[in-house]
Amino acid sequence: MIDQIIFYTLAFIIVAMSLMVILARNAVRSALYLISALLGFAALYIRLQAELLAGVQILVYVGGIMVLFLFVIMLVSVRTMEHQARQTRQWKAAVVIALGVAAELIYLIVRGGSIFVTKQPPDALLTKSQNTQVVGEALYSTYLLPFEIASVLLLVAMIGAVVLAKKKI
Amino acid sequence: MNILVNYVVIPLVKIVVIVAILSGGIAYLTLMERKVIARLQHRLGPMRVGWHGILQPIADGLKFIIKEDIIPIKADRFVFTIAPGISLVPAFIVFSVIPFGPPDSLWGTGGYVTDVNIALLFAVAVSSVGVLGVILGGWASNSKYPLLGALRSSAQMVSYEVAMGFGIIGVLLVANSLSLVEIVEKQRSMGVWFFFVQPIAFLIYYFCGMAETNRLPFDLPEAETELVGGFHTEYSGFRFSLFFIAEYANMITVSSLAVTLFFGGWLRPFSSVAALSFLDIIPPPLWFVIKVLIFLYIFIWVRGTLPRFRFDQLMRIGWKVFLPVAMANVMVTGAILLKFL
Amino acid sequence: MLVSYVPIIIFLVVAISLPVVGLAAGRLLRPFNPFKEKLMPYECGVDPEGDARERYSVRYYIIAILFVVFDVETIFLFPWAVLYRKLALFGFIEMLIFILILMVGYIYIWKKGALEWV
Amino acid sequence: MEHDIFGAIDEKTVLDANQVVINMGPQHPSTHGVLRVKLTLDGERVIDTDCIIGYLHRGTEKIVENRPYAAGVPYFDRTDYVAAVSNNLGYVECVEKMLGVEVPPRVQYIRTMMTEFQRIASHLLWLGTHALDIGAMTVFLYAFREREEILKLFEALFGARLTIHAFRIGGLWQDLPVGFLDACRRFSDTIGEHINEYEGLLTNNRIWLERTRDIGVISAQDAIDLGLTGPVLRGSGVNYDVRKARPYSAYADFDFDIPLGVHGDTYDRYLVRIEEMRQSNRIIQQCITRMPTGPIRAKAPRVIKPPVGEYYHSVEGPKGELGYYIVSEGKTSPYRVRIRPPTFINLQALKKLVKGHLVADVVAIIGTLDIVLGEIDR
Repeated sequence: MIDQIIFYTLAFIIVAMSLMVILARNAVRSALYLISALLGFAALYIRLQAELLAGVQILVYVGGIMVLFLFVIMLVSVRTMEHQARQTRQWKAAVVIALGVAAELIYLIVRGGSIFVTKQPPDALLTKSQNTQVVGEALYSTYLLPFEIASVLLLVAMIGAVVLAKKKI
Repeated sequence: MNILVNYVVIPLVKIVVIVAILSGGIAYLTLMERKVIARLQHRLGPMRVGWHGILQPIADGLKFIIKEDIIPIKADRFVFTIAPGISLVPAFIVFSVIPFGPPDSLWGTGGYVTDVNIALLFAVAVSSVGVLGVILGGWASNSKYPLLGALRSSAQMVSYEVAMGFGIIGVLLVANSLSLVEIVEKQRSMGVWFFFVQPIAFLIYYFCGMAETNRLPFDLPEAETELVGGFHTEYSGFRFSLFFIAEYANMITVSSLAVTLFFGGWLRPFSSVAALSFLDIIPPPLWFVIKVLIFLYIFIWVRGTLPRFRFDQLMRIGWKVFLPVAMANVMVTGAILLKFL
Repeated sequence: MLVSYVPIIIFLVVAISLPVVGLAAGRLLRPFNPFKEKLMPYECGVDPEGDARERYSVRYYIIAILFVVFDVETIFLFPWAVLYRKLALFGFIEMLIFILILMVGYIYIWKKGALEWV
Repeated sequence: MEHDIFGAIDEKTVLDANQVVINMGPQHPSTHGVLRVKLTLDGERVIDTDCIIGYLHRGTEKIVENRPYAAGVPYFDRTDYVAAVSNNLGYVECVEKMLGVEVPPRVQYIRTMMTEFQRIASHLLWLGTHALDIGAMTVFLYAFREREEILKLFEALFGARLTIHAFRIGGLWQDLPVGFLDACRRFSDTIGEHINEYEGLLTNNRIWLERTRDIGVISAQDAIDLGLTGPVLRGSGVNYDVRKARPYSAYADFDFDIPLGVHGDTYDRYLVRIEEMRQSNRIIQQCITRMPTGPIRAKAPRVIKPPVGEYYHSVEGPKGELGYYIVSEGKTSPYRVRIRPPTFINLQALKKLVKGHLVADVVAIIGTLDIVLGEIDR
């Protein structure tokens, strides 16, 4: 019962904040709403007992990527964006995609939980101070290759940033 | 019912006490800073309000509240209003995971508000949110000096956060836990403070901490002789005081984490030596406070001694000195630990 | 344990209420007397020239991207360090490869001068 | 219609920052008064500077032209208001030169000694504010502690601390008070240690070196071309000091060295000024030991009416060559008075020195020029 209340409260906050992100006219305010939505996700992760993920969410998304976003907003000068028309030519494509997603969601809601495979998390996850270890074990044994590939991805990001940002340096 | 008492009522009492101590501590930290710096400079410091200026922080606080609160006409009022809050709130809630005493202290409720699994990650993550307040505050002012200051300080804070994170990994390799309580317990069971195991990690952590909190010699964001006041130039009255409180709260956070990670938290010196058990007269939370005070003193001492870096030099130190050293420290520690496994 | 996060929520509420209460209480006490000159942005006593929200140096953006990259790298190190005793040599080599790959990028950006604030 | 945010802007400007014009001053903590510098910035790099002066203009020269000669002295307390004694010396000696009056040796020694005290005081103020601009706040208070001692000496002899009306045409207001030379000796014995103390905090400090070395470099030739004088010139290695080049007052009697820099950067100028304080102290010590006795006033006419002509006399002020150009028509007040203010001319170098440096360096460079706006704006 309490579980459900927590979930629906968080879900409401996340959805509301996400809506505000796209409705706010000012890019910095959008960023603010996005921060709130991301924090809501972190709380959701904690509810799912994925504590490490919650910490990572705050550290990387709220403390890292949002800083990047704000820098970018300052870099491209907000004023030019505020005065732009909201509808662009892409609106037809956007409607099609939105309808597709909506159809998918409605289908899932109608069919209900039965189509999802639900599993109780392993006991190790639930006991105290095990979450990090479990994630670590999975990451550094089962998912070793993706982990190493992640480093290549980060490498590309690093080099790409420098190449994109300034060709002459 | 038991859960309600254990996880709501008792923590609430502790939170109120901690917030009260913290607020008072921050107020008196400003007095301590002024007094210590005055000593370093052969002056007396505040002397007028109360005996040796003992009531000065209260007078300052009152002044903040009754000062006019000016919002510049071109500012974004909404963002301008909440930015100091974004700075302040993370600085405070970090203290919910910092252990001030052993788990059996305070009548068995534990010398901390809560002991979560990922306490260290939580502390690092939450303090990384504070930088948003700085950027938003500078941006919302819509004025050149604050904006320059905000960009500078956020670039500085994120740069040093990286090296700081790597410094902490060194400790984690030894401690093998993200729980701050367990990290301290580990130092007790190993009989040695992690400072002696990880001195380089400590130095990196502490210097980065100075940079994170915008203190001299890394106080460029607020460099009053260059950027007037940095990101909070346009702030006045109570809103300004929120930024100010956040900075001092962060100083205390950095010192507290330094003590917890490297100097045995609430443990007395040489906790494994029975011959020194008379030191137990001082209760663990007090040991914690004493250690934190020492680090706060060093913060102030450094401020009274050194000039400040220039921005490019500061970034160079962060990225080209601290970061590689911290990375090397992690790998070397890992290699050495292999011998002991 | 989930319930151990409840105190953090309580702390959050208390921490948010502090500035809110302070600001609200201050509103009753502080004067309010704005006029045009007082509300102008500060620019050393002269009228500001142009707008503050110009575009600023791209370097800040590079720093932010590098920060995110290294931040993610640290995140990978957290569970690794916690689990290090179990992973032992295997873990060490694993992380060595991981860090060496990133080192390539680090040396690249160093050589390219992206860490230099020119 | 496309609405790509980069649409209308070509690639170069998307990625490069706009040039931002930012005002530093007149109300800025480290422009040393009311100097206004308009900086054009690319990011944090300074592309161009523009000095706007005149916020403190009072028309001192014009006022003095409408006063009797003797009444002009106090107005020159207020040009370089942190080095009033040097200003007074220049003006008083210029008028004495016009009248052809020779002042007694005791007067010359006292004047020399007090001027050197003033040089130390002015350099201390420079050191304190310069260090404060770069963030070393303790040096500021240390320097002011010693400056305070000098101001106490001034108060004992002249009756005031800052705007002191130090000298009279033809002599002094009063002789040295009882015990004054002992007080001078006490100060002179300790100042060396104090200077070591400042140097201990700064000279070999890594951060200080990083902040001052190779910052604001000016070559000897450029310095001469711009007409720079004082420590700013000597920091570039040009040996020009009015005290040696055209000795005035009693300077010919004393042994002292002129410290010279090599690189012409902020650090060298710092070293030059620090060493100048030591040399000034040497002069003071020689003054104290060789202080002659005798009258403190020359026979000067009661009503000062210098003969018709143009006169120029310059002294080495703490900040450079301080010259007075006075035209007399044989009346009780001068026809034209013009000061050659060292900092006004030294400030010209700012544009050249700052170009290509960062915002933080602007502050260090303004500090190293040791400007006083009272003198620049007059």
